[in-house]
Amino acid sequence: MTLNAIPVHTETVATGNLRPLLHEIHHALGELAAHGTHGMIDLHGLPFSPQEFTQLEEFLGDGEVDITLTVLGKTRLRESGYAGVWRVEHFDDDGQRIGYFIEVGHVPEILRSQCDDIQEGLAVMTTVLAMEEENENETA
Amino acid sequence: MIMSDTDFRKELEQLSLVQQRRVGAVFVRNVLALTADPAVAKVVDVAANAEEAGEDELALAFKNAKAAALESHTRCGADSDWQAQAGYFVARAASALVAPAKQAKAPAWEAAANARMARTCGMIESADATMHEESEAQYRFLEQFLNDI
Amino acid sequence: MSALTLERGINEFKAQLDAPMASFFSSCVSCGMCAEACLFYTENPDPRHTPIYKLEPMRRVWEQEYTLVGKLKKALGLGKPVTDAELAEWQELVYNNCSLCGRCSAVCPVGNDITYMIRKMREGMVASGHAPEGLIGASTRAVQIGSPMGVKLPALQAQVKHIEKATGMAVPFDKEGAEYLLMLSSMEIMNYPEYLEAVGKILTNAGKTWTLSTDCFEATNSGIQIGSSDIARELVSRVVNAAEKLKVKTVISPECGHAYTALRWEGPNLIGRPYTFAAKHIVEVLDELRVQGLLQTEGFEEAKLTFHDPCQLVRRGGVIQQPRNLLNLVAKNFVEMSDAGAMNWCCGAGGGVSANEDANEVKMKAFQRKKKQLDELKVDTLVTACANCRIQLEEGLEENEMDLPVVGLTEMIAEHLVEREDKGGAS
Amino acid sequence: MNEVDFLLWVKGPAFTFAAVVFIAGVALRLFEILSLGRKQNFAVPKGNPMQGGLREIWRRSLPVDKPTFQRSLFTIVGGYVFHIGLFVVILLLGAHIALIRSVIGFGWPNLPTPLVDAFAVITMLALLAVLAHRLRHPVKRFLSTPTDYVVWGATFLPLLTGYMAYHHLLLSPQLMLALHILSVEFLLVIFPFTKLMHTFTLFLSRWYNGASMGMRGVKS
Amino acid sequence: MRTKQPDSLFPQTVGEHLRAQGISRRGFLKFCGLLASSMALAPAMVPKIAAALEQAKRPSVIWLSFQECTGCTESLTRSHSPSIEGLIFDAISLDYHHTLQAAAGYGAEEAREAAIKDNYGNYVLVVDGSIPLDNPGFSTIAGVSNLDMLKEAAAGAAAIIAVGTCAAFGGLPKADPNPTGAVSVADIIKDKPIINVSGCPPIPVVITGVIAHFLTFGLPELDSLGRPKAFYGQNIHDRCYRRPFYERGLFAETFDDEGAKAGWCLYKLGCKGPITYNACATTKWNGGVSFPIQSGHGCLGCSEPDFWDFGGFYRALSIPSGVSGKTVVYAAATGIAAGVAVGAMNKKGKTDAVGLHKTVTVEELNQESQS
Repeated sequence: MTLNAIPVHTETVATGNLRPLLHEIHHALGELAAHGTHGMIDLHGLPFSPQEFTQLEEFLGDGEVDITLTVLGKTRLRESGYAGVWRVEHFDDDGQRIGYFIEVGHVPEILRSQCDDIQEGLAVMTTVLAMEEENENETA
Repeated sequence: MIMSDTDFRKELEQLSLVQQRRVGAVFVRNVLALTADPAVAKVVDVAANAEEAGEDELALAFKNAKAAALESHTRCGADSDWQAQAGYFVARAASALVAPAKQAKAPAWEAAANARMARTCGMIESADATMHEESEAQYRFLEQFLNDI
Repeated sequence: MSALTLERGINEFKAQLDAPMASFFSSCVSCGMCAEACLFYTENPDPRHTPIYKLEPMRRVWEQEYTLVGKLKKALGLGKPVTDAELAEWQELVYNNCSLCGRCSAVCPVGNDITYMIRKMREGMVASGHAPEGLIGASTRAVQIGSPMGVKLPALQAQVKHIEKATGMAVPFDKEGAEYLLMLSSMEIMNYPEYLEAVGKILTNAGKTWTLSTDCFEATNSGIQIGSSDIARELVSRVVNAAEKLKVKTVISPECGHAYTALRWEGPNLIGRPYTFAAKHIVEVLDELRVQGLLQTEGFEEAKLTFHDPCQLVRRGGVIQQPRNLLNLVAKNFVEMSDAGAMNWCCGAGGGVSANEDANEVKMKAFQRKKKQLDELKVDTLVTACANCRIQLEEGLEENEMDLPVVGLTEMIAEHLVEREDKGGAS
Repeated sequence: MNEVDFLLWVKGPAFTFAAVVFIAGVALRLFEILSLGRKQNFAVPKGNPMQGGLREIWRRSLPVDKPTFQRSLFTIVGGYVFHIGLFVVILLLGAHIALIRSVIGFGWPNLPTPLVDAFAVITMLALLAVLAHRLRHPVKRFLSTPTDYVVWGATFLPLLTGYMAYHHLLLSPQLMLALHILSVEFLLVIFPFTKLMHTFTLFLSRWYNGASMGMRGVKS
Repeated sequence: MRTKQPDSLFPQTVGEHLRAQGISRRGFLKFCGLLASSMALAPAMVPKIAAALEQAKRPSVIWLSFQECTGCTESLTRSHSPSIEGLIFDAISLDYHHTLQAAAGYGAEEAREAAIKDNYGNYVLVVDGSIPLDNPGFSTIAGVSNLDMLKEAAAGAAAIIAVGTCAAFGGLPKADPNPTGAVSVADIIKDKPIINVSGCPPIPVVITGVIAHFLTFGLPELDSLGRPKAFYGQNIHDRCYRRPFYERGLFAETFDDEGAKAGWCLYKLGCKGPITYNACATTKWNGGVSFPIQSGHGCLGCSEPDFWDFGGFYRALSIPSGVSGKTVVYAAATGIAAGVAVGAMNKKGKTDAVGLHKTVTVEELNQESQS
């Protein structure tokens, strides 16, 4: 049973943290447009009332991209209604959200293929090809 | 022949203000000896020849008379000195004579009454018949005065 | 003969202190508003003239004798005992600089009746031998001669003869069963004989039976002013005896402020029982006659005039509306002073100040307050209903060269009196 | 003794002590006063003393006499502001009501905390103003005893510490809260034996004075 | 937790170790991001953390449990790996933890001694539970008193992490009347850096966050109570999402009234948030799902010293612990009694004075005035 299964009708309250956050996002987006600076905001530490979270969702809206990665549990990347503004949600194995970030950039960092992985991949591929060719030679 | 205050006052009311002042002066002169304050005598003189006296002269006299009265009256709780008190009534009598027209109701009568008070003070400790001599005297003065005019 | 000592004074303080005083002392927050209400401060701004400060020695006695903390302090030798020198120093504050006018008691935000306390403090001042000469003299004459001014019966009789001669009206002495017993103040006998004439005319004309008493004609009470209940009791019981001997219905207190307080409020408590008669101020009586239609007047004073409320009548006596009703009978152009009525400013000479030569100077300073009030108005006649106020006002006006006649209310009414035909049982 | 121990001591034994001294003290003082009694009055009353007493109890809280008001404007206005302020801060703050309920068993609605907070600030300013006035006004300065200033401080400190505790200023909340309660305890302890007692006795005083006015038929 | 393997087989740095766990660099990145978040560090720090972790040597960790309830360990191990906490926990070499290790008896104790010897001066000592001083017999492990074991283990530790309020401040065992004479680690060990990770229990990510911080940046900045500011710098009340209700003076009076249902402030129900420093309001529990206040119960102040003795979990902070209606009545009674006594004295004093009064005569007046 999740928390949402329990009917808690809390009154609408404002911690007052929403508006500053929205401006922070706006500023980060400005930086991206101007200098291509990559920005990231951790929503985890902010005291938000449930309402403010929904308000944030409504403000950001939904964009075209919605990707789910499988790394240490799921990670969901959604572009918001504003291009360049991404929601990055990390989940653990049992689908519990354990991290929530707003990332501002062309692509969320985690989506890029990591250089070292590419290197290792290249090495592996090379070996594989070499082995196959060796086998063909033998059968020939 | 004036026998009572009733006639006395009737006669006085007949008189004009100036006349009242003049006859009043006579009344006061008769008890003037009872005051030590020379200022009072001057006031009476002003009243005596009221017809010549100018407004400001009267005003000044009135002021002095009142001052003299205040000088001599006994304050609440102070020991009574009837000699001084006699002076007070003389002064009051005098001031009645020179009071401004709008205040002066019956200057001569007031002067007469106060003059009698003054006389009484002398023998106040022993109230005897002699205290009426003053009014008798005043009747005679008035008759005299009425004859002269 | 025992002497008046500090011990007797302190003991008197202890005897006088009561629940109200304890409450008052506990309540004071030193806000200083009583100073602003006291003309002895406003016209002579020395902080020592602050009403509540005048009680400091008595406050200390209260603290040391009647509070736990004070007792502890005293036991530990921390309490500063009240000294004779101190009381001597305070005499000037308690007598010269207080007319018991009661304005402080009227404004105190915590509700302290400071005047009530000063009255009680004077008891201790007397017992410790710190009463001023003037009041001692007056009290002595009052007790020994029967009048604070030493006026003897013959003097009154002499005045009465004048009046009878001048008016043809009989002025009765010792008339048993009369409705009113008329009391006088020596002031009126000596300085304002017209008062007696006026009252006599009005009462006779109203068809009331009235009388004077040969046993006691003096209504004023130096005991109240000096603050000695013993003397006050002696004096007031003379009035009571006279009144009860003649079986009168009502005793009329003259145009005098403290005489009314003495007779109306303190008297019964001094003799420790209610009166068998009523005690009223002449102004109250006149207003009653007016209501009963027994007091008709004709003509009006043309002069623009105002009324000076005697403190003991308004603030300490509740006689506020009556004088105004009477004035309106005879005055077309009657204007009120600022603060008129219950909050009116004292003339500056009440509560024994006038009888106290030491106070001559401060008394005139205090008059400045009244001067300011009058300057605002520019009237040509000043009416009042207290012979003591009247003298102070006349002196003050004279000293400040203000040409303004001061008239007694009763005389003014008498001058407009209309002769009535049916004078009932007139004498 | 760490901050929490201190807080616990202040909230526990110290507060109990202060409360007992306060309540017992006030009762004692009232007896002290009333025990002196007053003479029976034989004068025939002109008005109703009862009415007069009640009337003055109420009326003396109002600036009814204009001239008097103008003459002591600062004293009166300043007095009003800090008394009303104290009333609001002491009796309408949620935390305080919780305390009162825990002691007397019932409570009442509270005001929004920031509002009470604002009142606290105004009250402190008013207190500072009246202190300055006291130091400069000839009569007040002359009348004031050292205890008067102690009393002023005892009234001011709880406001200051309370304000700082609420805003987490200067010291840790625990310590500030402890100091706040401690300052209140000081106030409670000296209350019955200083002029603070006027809080209760002024009703007596107004009653006595008013009764005598009523008896004499004086309606000022 | 995995069973103990010989160190030689282990990769030496955390990075390598994680990779060996089959975690991709994406995973590592996610991990670092979450780690930064859990350490309340700006996302900008992520690359630094990644670099640091790559290099960080896997530290040997010795975990001693004294007078405790194992709640802290439960809190830590509750979450399913590979949760962020689990991963950090795996990143260290936990050489001794008598609740979790497979080994038992002598083997276990030998492992501890070995770890101490092998890594003398470098290992991290984690302690949960308080130490009884009244009588060493109150709590022993393998016949060794907690005190001795702590001193021995502390001697060679690079740093000590006191996990849980018991280890940090004495906790429940120290609660009034403290029957065992329990004290905190810091009360005994004075010569080593001690990080207090208080809470009953502490938030798991806070435990691991501290460890991670230690791995990456060394000793974190501590507050006056020896707690890492990163997690204990925030006042619960200040960061509470119900604070607006407090501001508006809207309080739940009972746990089932309208206010409670509407989620109003729990101050009057005894919430200790205003005097409590912890990350609950922000980091929250159960992987950020909720925290006590959000689920309708006031904060107990469990991360503060002596929170058990705060004077009742359900009494508002402002409520004095001692005074009750009874106290009032007794006090009033006393006052009245005293009042009656003093009153009697006053009455007597006054009656005497009245009795002593001698009538004042005018003769006396004058005699006096002459003198």
